[in-house]
Amino acid sequence: MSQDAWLTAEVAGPKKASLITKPEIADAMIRRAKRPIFIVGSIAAEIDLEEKKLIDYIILMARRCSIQVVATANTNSEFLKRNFTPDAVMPAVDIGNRLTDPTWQGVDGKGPHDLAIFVGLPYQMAWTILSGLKNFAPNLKTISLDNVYQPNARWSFSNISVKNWIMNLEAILGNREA
Amino acid sequence: MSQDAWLTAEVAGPKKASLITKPEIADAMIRRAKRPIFIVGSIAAEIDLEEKKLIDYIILMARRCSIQVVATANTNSEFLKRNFTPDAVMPAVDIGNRLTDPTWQGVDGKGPHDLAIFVGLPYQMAWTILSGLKNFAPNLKTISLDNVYQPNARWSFSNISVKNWIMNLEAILGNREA
Amino acid sequence: MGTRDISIRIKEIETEIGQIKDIRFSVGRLAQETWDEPQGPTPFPSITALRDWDLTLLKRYKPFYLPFCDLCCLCTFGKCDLTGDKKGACGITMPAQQSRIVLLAACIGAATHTSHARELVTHLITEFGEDERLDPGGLNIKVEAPITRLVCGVKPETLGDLEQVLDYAEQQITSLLACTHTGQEGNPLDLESKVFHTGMIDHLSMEVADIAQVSAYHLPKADPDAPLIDIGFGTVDTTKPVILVIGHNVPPAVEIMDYMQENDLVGTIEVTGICCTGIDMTRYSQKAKIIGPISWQIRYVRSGIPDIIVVDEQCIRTDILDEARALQIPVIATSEKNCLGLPNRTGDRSDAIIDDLVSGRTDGAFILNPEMVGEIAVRTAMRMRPKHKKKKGSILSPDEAIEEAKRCTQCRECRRACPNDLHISDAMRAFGRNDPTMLAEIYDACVGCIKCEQACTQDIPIHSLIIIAAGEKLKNEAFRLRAGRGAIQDIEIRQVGGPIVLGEIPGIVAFVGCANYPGGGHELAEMAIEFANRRFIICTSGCAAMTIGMYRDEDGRSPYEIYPGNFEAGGMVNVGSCVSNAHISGAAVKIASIFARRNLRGNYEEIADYVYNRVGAVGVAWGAMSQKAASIAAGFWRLGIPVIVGPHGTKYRRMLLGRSDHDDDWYVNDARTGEQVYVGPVPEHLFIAVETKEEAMVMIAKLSMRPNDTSRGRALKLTHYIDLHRRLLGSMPTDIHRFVRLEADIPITMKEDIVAILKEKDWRETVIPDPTLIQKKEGSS
Amino acid sequence: MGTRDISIRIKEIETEIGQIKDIRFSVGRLAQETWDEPQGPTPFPSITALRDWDLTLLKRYKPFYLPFCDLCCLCTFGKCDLTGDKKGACGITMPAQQSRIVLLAACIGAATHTSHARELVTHLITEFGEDERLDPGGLNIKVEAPITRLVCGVKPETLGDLEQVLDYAEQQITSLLACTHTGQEGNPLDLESKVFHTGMIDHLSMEVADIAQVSAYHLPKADPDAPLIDIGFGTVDTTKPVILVIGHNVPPAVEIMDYMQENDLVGTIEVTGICCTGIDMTRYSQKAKIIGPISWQIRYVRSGIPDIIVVDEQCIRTDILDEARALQIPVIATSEKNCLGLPNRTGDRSDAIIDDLVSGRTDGAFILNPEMVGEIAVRTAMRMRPKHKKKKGSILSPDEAIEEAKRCTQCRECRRACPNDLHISDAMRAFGRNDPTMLAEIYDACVGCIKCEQACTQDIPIHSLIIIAAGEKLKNEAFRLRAGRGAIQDIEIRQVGGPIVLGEIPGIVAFVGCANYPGGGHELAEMAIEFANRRFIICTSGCAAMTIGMYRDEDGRSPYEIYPGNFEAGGMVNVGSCVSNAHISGAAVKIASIFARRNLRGNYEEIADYVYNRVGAVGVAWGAMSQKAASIAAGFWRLGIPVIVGPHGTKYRRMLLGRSDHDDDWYVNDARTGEQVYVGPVPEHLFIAVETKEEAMVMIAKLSMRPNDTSRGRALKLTHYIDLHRRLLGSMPTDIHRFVRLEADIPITMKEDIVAILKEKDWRETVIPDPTLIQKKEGSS
Ligand code: SF4
Ligand code: SF4
Ligand code: SF4
Ligand code: SF4
Ligand code: SF4
Ligand code: SF4
Ligand code: SF4
Ligand code: SF4
Repeated sequence: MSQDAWLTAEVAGPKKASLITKPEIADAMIRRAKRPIFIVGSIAAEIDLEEKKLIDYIILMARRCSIQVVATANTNSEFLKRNFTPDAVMPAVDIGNRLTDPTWQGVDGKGPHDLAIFVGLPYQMAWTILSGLKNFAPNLKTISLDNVYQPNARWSFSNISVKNWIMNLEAILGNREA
Repeated sequence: MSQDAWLTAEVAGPKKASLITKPEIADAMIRRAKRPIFIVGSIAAEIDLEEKKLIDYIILMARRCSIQVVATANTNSEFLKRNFTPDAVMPAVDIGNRLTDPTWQGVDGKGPHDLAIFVGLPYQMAWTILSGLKNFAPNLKTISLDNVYQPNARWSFSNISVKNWIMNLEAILGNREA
Repeated sequence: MGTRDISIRIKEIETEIGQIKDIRFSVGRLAQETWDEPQGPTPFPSITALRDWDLTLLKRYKPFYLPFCDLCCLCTFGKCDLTGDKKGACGITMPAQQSRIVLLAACIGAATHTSHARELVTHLITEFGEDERLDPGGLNIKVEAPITRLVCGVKPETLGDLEQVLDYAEQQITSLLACTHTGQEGNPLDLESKVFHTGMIDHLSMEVADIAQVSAYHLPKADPDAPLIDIGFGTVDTTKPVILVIGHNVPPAVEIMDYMQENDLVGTIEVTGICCTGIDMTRYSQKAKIIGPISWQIRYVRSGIPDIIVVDEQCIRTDILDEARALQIPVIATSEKNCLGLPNRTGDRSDAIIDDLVSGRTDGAFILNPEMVGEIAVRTAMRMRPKHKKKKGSILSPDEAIEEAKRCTQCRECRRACPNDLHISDAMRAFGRNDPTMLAEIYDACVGCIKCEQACTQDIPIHSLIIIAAGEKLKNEAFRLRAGRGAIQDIEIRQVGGPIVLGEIPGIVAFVGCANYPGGGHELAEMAIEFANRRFIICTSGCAAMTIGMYRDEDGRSPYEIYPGNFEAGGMVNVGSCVSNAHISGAAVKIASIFARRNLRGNYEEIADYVYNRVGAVGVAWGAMSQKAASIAAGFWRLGIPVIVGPHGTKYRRMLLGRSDHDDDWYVNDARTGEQVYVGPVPEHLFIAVETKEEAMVMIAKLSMRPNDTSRGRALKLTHYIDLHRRLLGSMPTDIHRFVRLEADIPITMKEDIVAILKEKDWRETVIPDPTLIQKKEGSS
Repeated sequence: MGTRDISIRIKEIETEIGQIKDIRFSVGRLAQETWDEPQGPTPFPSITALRDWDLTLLKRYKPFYLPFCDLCCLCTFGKCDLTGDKKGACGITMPAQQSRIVLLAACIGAATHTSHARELVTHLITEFGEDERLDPGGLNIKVEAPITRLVCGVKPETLGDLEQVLDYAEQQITSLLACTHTGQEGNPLDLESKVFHTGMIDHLSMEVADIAQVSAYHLPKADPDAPLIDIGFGTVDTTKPVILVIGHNVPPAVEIMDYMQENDLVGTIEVTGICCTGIDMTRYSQKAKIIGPISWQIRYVRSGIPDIIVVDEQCIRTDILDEARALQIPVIATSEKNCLGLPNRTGDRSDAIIDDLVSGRTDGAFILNPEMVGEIAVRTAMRMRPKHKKKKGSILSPDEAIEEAKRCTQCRECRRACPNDLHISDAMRAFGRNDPTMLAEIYDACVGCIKCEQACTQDIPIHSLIIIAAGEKLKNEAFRLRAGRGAIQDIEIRQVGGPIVLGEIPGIVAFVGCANYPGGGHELAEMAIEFANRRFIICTSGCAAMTIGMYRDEDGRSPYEIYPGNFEAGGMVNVGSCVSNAHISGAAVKIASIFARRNLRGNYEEIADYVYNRVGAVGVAWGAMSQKAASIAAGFWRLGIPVIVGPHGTKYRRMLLGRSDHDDDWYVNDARTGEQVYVGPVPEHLFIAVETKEEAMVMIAKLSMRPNDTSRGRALKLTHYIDLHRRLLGSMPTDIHRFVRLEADIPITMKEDIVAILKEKDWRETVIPDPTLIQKKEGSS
């Protein structure tokens, strides 16, 4: 599996995401995190993953693992439509900026987040924001759960097929149940 | 094996060298080439590979596979000391430049070279010249035989140990004998 | 620079010391002494003269860095790995490096406008003389050059007077650029302050360029009723010879139209334009037509419609010659800044050049004399016309296109090259099966960059296929755009000044900048319409102005046909080309000067503080792409005007974001009482990229709030904010308590909901101050 | 710009129209009419005025592109993948992108010198008045400003006259920078031509800066016997208070020395300098000392010796404040271009500032008044001295250092960060075992970039350990450097002009540029000595001048003590700081003017053609690193002077290489006969990076050949070339036949060998023409 960026030109620098080669990796990271947070972009509600949308997986994960959720842009509406109320609504760069502040007490005011899970943002926007976090939030772990390689996350899938993606998301969910 | 550049910051672009994961790859490329050429830099005579120097391997290879040799800088003296006369002596960028010219008839005037084998140049100089060839000599194949990853060659070793390097060089030589 | 003088040139003079030829009197401040406004503290400010002001803003709006590369490759010590807390070989840190790149981009942008202004002014002086009076708005405008007055403390009266302003701009840009050298400025905030300075200089040069051309060429002079002109592919009469001009510097296009006028050819030839030259030539002649913004270049050239292409400078595809060559369209390059490798034919006879172009003996010519270009372009177009048989056709027939599509191997390299991640490969498969709908949909969001084609492993001419699939759409591109009106009249400022400053006109929204839209241009038009309906003042310019025009409501009217061109609530004000952007910042400045009677002259900090605290202006550069966009934005920032960009805007390396949750950041000084008063995060951000048009609209409404809003004004602005948030993002915003200062600020219709929220948030009433960020110096009261 | 005038300012004048204050007469060409040289074709050339000349050169020396990145990230359409034949979203190709980056770098470089010159000239005018006469060489110099005369066609006489030259430079730089904007110039060769133009402007501004400071500060005036001054760590008396100045713009350093003079402190305080300010202040006072080039910053600061650091502009480590803070050394920033984030204290009382600095209440101060800086630096140093106890010590004791080394895990990240691939990890292991030799060896080749430290996974202060391991070497750094002499005298030119043009002085070798050496500075000294011994004229400047001085022969003499400072065969001529480089190009130009009596005035092309074909000058920038180096090189290229760089120079993105095997490329016009004559590849390359000092030396000898060489000259040059090739590369060169035109060209001592080669190569005799590349225009004869 390769560490080639999804958009060919957005190549990885010397410091680049490790590959989530199996779902257990992501699962373990989420499990180990004390205060994980989801940053869910507007595309999450557009992507079909067979019968579900990507956002539906996120809601399941957030519920099962008690992950706080920030909805960027109009993703909020999509969550609400699904009877899920995100913990915060704010622009992606705003949450990104706050995550670089070690004194920020998180969306619920209870302490800094230690893991940020990115999903559903436009590729290049996620790329740049994750670059900000890679460089300026040394204590924060980041995962991208999109099915494309995000070099600036700490962990990311490679460019994988939708089928493979679903398998992985299901596995992450399944692991929590087991 | 990774495709990380030896100098950390000289990262590979979207188009980057395939890894010579086993000596047969290099061997096959050399074997298949009609008019291969060695570009041998000044460091080739400095590098100890157990009892030999790197340049000694090059002389062996050049002899056995009838590869034309360009000595850059003062590498020529080192060749001559070893009773080997390179086919040409010229600056690395000069031979690089000529290799981008599809009408150039090669160091012996008998036709364009189809494979350039780089070895023993300062890392960044090889990096930039190979970048020139990658972009502007589409019909030329390039290999780096240094023990470091050269992203701009068509084929390169990964960053490998000296031991591994010797093994590979010996194998390439051995294969020719077999 | 503070002592640069107004100069008077006398060709010949007799004195006691004899006859002297070509004498120039450069009279010290004399000319300016007819201007009774006292000089402020910072005329012709040096690069750190306004540093305190910048740092005041930057304390609120700290950069959030988004490195677009982990490396620096600016010198041969590098590349350097700057990740984490590593420094480069010169000692630079990642934050400083990002600010440095922003400064470099801003310098390129400001240099571009300044050089453009210089070339234009020099040309106009040659043509009209340096004593040609500046007259950007007739009797309707007294403050002819608000930015120049503000920044330089001078009052230009003639074309010649503009030269000293450009001298200053060039000097500043040179010094600013020097700061990016290895081992110069390395403090991130000092670099940001220099970015702001660059932006200020950029607005200065833009103003110079536009008032020069408006004055000399008699473009619409601050005219709200500037004519409606044609825009779009579909407006071109392809039975006539067609000239295409692309670029930003209008003299060659003007000469084309003058030549047609002088030779009775008006109406027999179509003169069409892309980018700002398109805009500016329709300001000169309403017969000229605009094709579209920057992204229309490939599609229009490949349509085969143009018979000749004339390019000047800026935002021109660098492969225009290759594209034109493929269709045997000759190209004339007219700017020293963009020679295209063509032979310099300026010294040759027109007939010889035309023969060479028409015969195809040469791909094109480089001609530095606009008048010659005028003649040659027209005559060549007329002779090319019969030669271009397949005028309406494209390179491929529809069947050929489908055959091409069938060759697709579904490797997806095209999509991996597409900046908007458009689903090209899927669309290609469908098109191969004779279903063009998906590909035609791609047309709407496609920015015409042809990176897909470049990447295609099968060399399929993807963009051509998109155009073919979208054929009908193209033909239907026929809209009306109000020609760029130029400046805002003093009287308009007087009328809206009060309502704006009190917040009762909810804001000025400026849609500006390039066409690198994330999801198609219609989004921009939708935003403009939304806010016009909400009685904001809408200003437009450049590519954004065109894009907004390329939209129709149910009745077939473009936004410019629906809304008036006045600078008033609900107005849709196209100021003009990119350089006309200075009229938008200029309008903000004029509110302080004309409405509030603050001194402008050399008084930057006070005026910026005024604008920042009182004028609810917001810039939106939805498709911002270029270095010019970077410097234009920076000019707005220094005036305290926030700018919103689309998602691609994160590539500008950093945002300037406020922290609404940091209460301490949002105190102002109350000029009346001298006390520090919490005013809430208004405006919350100075530079922010948002993800979708919905988010953008909510952000526009939010960023239009200002500390000086009256309760009535604030209630109105809150209504828009809450309403849009509910409608577009699906819920009440959770930060309302930060924007309500007094009970009276609460919109009546939403009172109950809001009061509940305020209670929950432990809200307490505060006061509305006379807001300023400037600490009065000791001694002054 | 061609009509910019000499101006005379009159403070007050009574005329019939009344009394006018502050009047400035700008008299057209009047002042210049006292200069009887006729104006040439291109005074104040626009950015394409010399395009034909550039393209003539570029036809011979085509760019060989070495992309340093596959991508472009200059606008938000990107990043764009430009590999192979892919174009960016703006249409740009990989070759054009590389040339564009070169242009950007050159613009930064030229802007830096121009802004430097502007700041300096403005300061000197404030101090000495605009009527201060320019006097760069007393009676020995009539052609006071060869580059200015050549480029601008004006003859500056006073400081004030230099302002118009800078106006022009700033205008050109602004336009050139604009060309790098997205969608501007996209033709690679046109971009290269613009690079050349930028380089020409750079030399112009350098000349302005240096003649201004030489004149106003009375620096050595073209003095071959400029004093020998101290250079090196070991020359500093650490028992005294020590001031360190770093940078390029000398006024604050001058004021430091003036303050000491006025207060009888000379001799009680050490004033030490790094980089060009170091050089320039030793031109002002021979009591001042130079520590070393740019790469000495970290090692010197970490030695703890300086009591205060004063920085001005350019090539200063951007982390200087962090490094200084670690040793509690206060820092004064003195340039608007490099504020370091420090508070502006220009308005405060000196006493208060000194108290704050000494007490450590503040890390440093930003002070824009050089005179204030002079006082504060001196007084602070005196008060800091007792506070800095461990003056001679470093941060770590030797034992502590070894403990640090033991922590090394052999991860090799340091080596992977080191630009020179130094074997740091091996050395670290040895040092951990108490063997400092390897680490001390690294010191010799280390450029002090501390990238190793940045990368170290164990946070070992690697560079400090290197310094400790090399402790004795540092202490022994005590050498003598001839202070920068400034320009070359007219009489010197007259004496060497003939021999140079005939080839009988084998060449002028200019060692210039930064200290990014691939294998240590001694290589540079060895080269300089080799060619001085071969009776070339050696010119040095900037960091290269220092590096050459930091070398001793067996008798303990530095090259400046061995060789005379005269511009003559075997001379070792330190012209001065970076801006003094203009005297090197100026000398080449003066050969054409003074010796050959060609008109200089506004006559660039003819003079460049003269220099290119006749003056065997070669620039060597062995450690070229910066953007300034790029623009300086470009200025030499346009004059036809080839430049050799070290291996890091391939990162400048492209070479300009000739093809010796393309016979057609090497014809010149014979001005006597009008015929085309083959002259061989002389000089073979215009810009080339070589790999080792041996290769460099052979290349210098080779590139010193010119078409105009007489047989005697050519035989001499060939002797050097062949001799060096044999000695350093081990064999006879195989291209001798290309350089022998007549039998008489063959060096007698090598006759047999060469004749054999010529025979083998089918050599045929040709003629020695009166060479020129300029095609005479029809009509002229
Ligand atoms: S400018 Fe600084 S960070 Fe950039 S390559 Fe040069 S040394 Fe490295
Ligand atoms: S031309 Fe259109 S579809 Fe192709 S890459 Fe560009 S935006 Fe995407
Ligand atoms: S790059 Fe070309 S072949 Fe590949 S999917 Fe796209 S259109 Fe098809
Ligand atoms: S708006 Fe942007 S793309 Fe359009 S013309 Fe202006 S700078 Fe160019
Ligand atoms: S900054 Fe841009 S050009 Fe430089 S290495 Fe990074 S992506 Fe490449
Ligand atoms: S300048 Fe051109 S090549 Fe560079 S990122 Fe922008 S569009 Fe791409
Ligand atoms: S400081 Fe010296 S050893 Fe360390 S990386 Fe730089 S050159 Fe190499
Ligand atoms: S980086 Fe540090 S730990 Fe690693 S090898 Fe170098 S000195 Fe040792």
